[in-house]
Amino acid sequence: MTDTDALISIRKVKKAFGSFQAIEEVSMDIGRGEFFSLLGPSGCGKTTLLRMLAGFENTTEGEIFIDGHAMSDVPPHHRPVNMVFQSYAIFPHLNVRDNIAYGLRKRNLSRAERYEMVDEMLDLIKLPGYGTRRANELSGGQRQRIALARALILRPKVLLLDEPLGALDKQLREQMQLELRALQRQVGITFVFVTHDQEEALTLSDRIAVMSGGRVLQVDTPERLYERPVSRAVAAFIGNMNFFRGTVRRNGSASGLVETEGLGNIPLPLDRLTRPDGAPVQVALRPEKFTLSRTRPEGALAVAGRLSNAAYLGERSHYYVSIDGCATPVAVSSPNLGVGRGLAPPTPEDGPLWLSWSPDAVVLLDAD
Amino acid sequence: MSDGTYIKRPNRPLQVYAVIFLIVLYVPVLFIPLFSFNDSIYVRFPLEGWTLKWYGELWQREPVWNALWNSVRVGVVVAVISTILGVIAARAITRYRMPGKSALVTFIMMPLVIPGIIFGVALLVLLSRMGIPLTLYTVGLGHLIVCLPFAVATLLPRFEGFDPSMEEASADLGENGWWTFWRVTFPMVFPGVVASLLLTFTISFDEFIMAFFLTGTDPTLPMYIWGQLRFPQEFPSVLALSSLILFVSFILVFLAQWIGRIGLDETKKS
Amino acid sequence: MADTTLAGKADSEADPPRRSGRLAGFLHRSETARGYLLISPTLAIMTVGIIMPFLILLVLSFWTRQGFGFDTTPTFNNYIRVWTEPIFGALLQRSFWISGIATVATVLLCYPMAYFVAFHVHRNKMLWIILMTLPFWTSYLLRIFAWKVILGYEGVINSGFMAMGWIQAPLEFLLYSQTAVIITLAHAWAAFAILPLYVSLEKIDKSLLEAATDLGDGPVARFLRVTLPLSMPGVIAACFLIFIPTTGDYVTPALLGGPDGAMIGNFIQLQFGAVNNWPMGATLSIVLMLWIAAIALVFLFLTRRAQARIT
Amino acid sequence: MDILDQLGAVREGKLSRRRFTQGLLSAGVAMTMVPAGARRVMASEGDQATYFTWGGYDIPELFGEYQAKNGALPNFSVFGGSEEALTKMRGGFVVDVSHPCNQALPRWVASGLFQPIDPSRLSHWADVMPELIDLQGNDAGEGKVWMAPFDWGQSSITYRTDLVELPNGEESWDILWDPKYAGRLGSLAAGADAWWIGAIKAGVPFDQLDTDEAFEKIAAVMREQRPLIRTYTDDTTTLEQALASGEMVAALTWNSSAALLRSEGVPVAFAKPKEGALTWVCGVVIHKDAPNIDRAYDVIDSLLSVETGQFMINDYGYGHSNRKSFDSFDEEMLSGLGLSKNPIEVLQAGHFQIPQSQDWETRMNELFEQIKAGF
Repeated sequence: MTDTDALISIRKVKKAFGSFQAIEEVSMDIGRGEFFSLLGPSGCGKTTLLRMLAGFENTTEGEIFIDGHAMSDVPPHHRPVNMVFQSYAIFPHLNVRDNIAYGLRKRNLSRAERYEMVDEMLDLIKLPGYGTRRANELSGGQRQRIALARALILRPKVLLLDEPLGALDKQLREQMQLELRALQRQVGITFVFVTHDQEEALTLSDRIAVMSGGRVLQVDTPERLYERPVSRAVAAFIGNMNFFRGTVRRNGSASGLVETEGLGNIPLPLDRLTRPDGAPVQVALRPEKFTLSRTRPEGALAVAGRLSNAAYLGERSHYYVSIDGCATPVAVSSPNLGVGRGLAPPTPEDGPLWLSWSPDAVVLLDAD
Repeated sequence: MSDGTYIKRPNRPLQVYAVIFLIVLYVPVLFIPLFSFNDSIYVRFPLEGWTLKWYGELWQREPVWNALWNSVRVGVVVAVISTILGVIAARAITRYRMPGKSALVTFIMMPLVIPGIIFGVALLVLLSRMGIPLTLYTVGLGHLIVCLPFAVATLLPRFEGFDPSMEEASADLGENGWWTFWRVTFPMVFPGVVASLLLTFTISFDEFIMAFFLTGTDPTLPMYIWGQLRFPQEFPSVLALSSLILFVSFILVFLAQWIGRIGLDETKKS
Repeated sequence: MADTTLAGKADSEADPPRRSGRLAGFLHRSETARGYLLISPTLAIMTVGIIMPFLILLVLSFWTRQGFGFDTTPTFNNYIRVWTEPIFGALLQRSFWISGIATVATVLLCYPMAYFVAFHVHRNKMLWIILMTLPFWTSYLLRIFAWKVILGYEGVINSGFMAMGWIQAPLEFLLYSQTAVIITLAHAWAAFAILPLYVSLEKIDKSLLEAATDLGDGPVARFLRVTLPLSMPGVIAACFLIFIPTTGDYVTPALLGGPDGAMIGNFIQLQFGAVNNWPMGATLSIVLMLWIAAIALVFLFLTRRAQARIT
Repeated sequence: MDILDQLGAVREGKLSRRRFTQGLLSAGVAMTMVPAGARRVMASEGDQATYFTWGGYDIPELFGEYQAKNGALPNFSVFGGSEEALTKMRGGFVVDVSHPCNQALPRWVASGLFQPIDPSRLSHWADVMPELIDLQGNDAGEGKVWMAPFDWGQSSITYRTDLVELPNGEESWDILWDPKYAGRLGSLAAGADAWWIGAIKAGVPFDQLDTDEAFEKIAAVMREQRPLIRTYTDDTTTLEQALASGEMVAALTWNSSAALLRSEGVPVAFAKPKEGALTWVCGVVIHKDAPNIDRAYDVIDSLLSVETGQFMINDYGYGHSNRKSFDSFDEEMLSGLGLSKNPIEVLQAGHFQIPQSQDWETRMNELFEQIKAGF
């Protein structure tokens, strides 16, 4: 991404609350029109970072640029950003229309013009005719849409969303995710979205910043985050992952392999073995990258184990397979394609099972 | 300030205002202890000299102690009764469906918005028509009526914020109504009970207008002070007593804060 | 109903269920009855303390004083006197004027303080609240007295100003005047303003303020458009809690008001004391109450309207 | 309106139970330390007589004899004006002994609330000045009286000798009507004093007070005075302080104010107005339902004792009804207080209040209150 594309530039930003370091040192760029998510467990600093973008928290060090302007001295009400609050912060003393029109005060619009804009927004968020409802007559999903409309009506350069779907039930949340994504495409505004729900982040985002303990661990597209995490923390946070200890063995410049505890030797091309000979590494493999079979598969990397536990989840099943040299059983996720059509799922009584995988699926991470 | 958020960032003029406000609030009150050390029976500037004799004299002024004791007795009894009635009423209001509930609440709250003098004279007329002599009990009755709305108002939010399923859980675990109240309900509303006791005691202790009409032989402390305002010889002793009361309440409040702080630290450590 | 199942459970374990009396059974079944039973002691006291005295007061207001007793022939004479003699109207007006000014002053002065504690004090909020209410633990009479010392002829203000050369002779309007009554009332009732104001401000969700800022409001606009409207319940409560009781006050005006500071409360008290005309005193009390009710209703109506206008 | 909610502020009293118990503990310690005196009071409460009197008379110095005999002080109840007291007793308030003054005596007696006093039960009765016993309406027949006279004195002007220039070098009621001192004059608030002074000033003889003309004349005088008055008050401390600070230069007071101010070194004099001062006698009466009749007589006897009398003269500057009380004082000192060993001199030099009817009292008070309020 080039600098000209960046709408938001966060440069070496640090934030301390007293002696507590909430943000260690963060630098990143967020592009125009991007749906960007900040993902991490609670307390990781994602909300603090969002609030710094909005101006509710100042930076202890570093600078935030929005559209090329330094934001340090710009108070929240002068920033070209608007926010959808976690609690939605719908003004209880105003009706829906006045809530949505709240920010239009300074725009010197006639009442008719304002109401027209509000009605357009109400159409956009699919709540036409709700203008005169009072705030306390609204459901959670409706409040969320109003909060969205209230921010979007001001056409901000950036819309900040602080876990806006957290308070909704699962079905509504999924529906709102789709609508949110569609809405973002429709209005073309940069969205910065805070969530602790990895699935939500993967579903919605163009790019995701994974945060933990006040640091940004990785900024990448959902696919790359999943397939090529750069650290164990990222790998563990997004989806499930099996980890194996290993050591890099390079054979001159020709080929190389990783010696692992449990999976044996895994040959890898040198461009993926970026570490020196003898370096300790971690080998990470997603559960669905394993294939489970009762006999040793031909021509594939494979290891034998015993089934210790199984869970049937409908579309797929989870199996936990104990293998030698590995303390924890390996998690395997397998689609139930054949089950029910005469093929019996494996049981612990079946005797040894074979796990096989492709070297392409292997992720190499630094040892911890 | 690094840890100030935008909304909460310090506001210098407001801080200055707060300090001035507190000074204005306290200065008149602090004159009371100041003049209790003044070596003159007249309260005026400049002070004549420092003395502790009023405190010594206070020790021999039985009527002062008598009045204080009366006020304490009335205050304690009124605080306890109004809080008990408040607990019962608040529980009834929050727990049961009753037709006309809001009218009831309005009725109970009425003394809050009726001048005390009207209650005073109304009760005086009633008592005199019924031939009931004026005693500390009549003062207590008057104070009870003034204090009840405060007790209910203090306790209602406690009971409102109280999840009835807690009581159901206790019943489910085999406790009867009485023990459920003592083991579940009471501890949950306890802070409200404490607040109510403190508030009602304070109100009764300083109530003058009703007491003025309803006092018999035993003056409460405010009635006694009222009497002494006209007689300067006794007045410095009253100042001394009030300074002591002020001092003791300061100490108690700060002690409570301090103990609370220690308790907080302990819980933090563990 | 939950109760029956619970009762059944307890019974099945221990002795066979005791038959309860018909009354107990009724109470068990009817929530309303239980509720009223619980609240009845409170109601009884309030009835004895409010309704009965008021009825008597009302009856008395239609009687006439006669020597040591009363002429019990009902008559409107007292009310006619209150209506026709200018002194009563003037005293009522003065009482509402003094109380009104004192109320407005108290609420205006306390609002920033409550705001400060609600939004700018982050640790030890409780300590601040206690600090602000502690002065009210001293006797009200002595606080009035202290104001006398401050406002007096050789008082703190006068001697201070004279020492600084700002004034040549003591300011006499400070004491024994309506000013003195207003200042003292404002000081004495500050706690009754601060607490409701603080609670209503503290209850405001901070994210609403952030939302207002985020939507483009500066501090002033945010205060006017969000904070103030949302704290209106507290403002109204504070106004009522101060205005109504102070209109009937007679201690402060008696001690500090001087000849021009007398309020209706003083006159009511005199009717029951020196003037010894209880029926007249009862009439004045009833009239005062009716006026207060009327003013309160108008005030409520106006604030509702104002609030509707803002929104 | 959610007052309920508002007052929930207090619920924020985030006291934990433990903290509260600890608080109670310390409060308990404080409580046990403080009321050593209070407990004595409790012990004394028992069957002692109840004395319903003016504030300031509820002090141990007046009850040496009583205390010696009964081991404790009587119970006290205090009023600020005799009308207030009578109202309260008519409302059903029962006491043993109360304390009216001569001009109210017939009305008190007429209320039927009091019983005659049998002088033979009073050991000091023989020393009581007969002139003070022989008041209008005091004869209860059979040698009994309604009221045992106790204290007497004058209502006159206490003025700052350094700030007031006497008109023609004479002490006169004109001082309280002198526009020169506008805003620096004070007055007792009770019509029982002030109205009578108005009568003296207006030149209305006391035996003609009950006429409409008298009312008009006195009202005119009082209205003339009102704008000059800084404050009307029944609270003598206020007048004394104002005189001491120079806020007021002269005020209508009783003897005690002048006595006290002088003992504090304030240059004041208690005037002997050329028009004559207002003279009064107060005494004690026994309630008809007095529950402790014997102790009631003890109260009266104690009040009539010489020790009490000396205290009254020396500390309060009032006259006492026991002529022996005056023995230890010289004439010059008494004269400074507006007193004399021969009270009849003083009583005759001044204007002695004449009892009026209840209707007159009400009419006078109502009118005077209106005048004070500016109407």
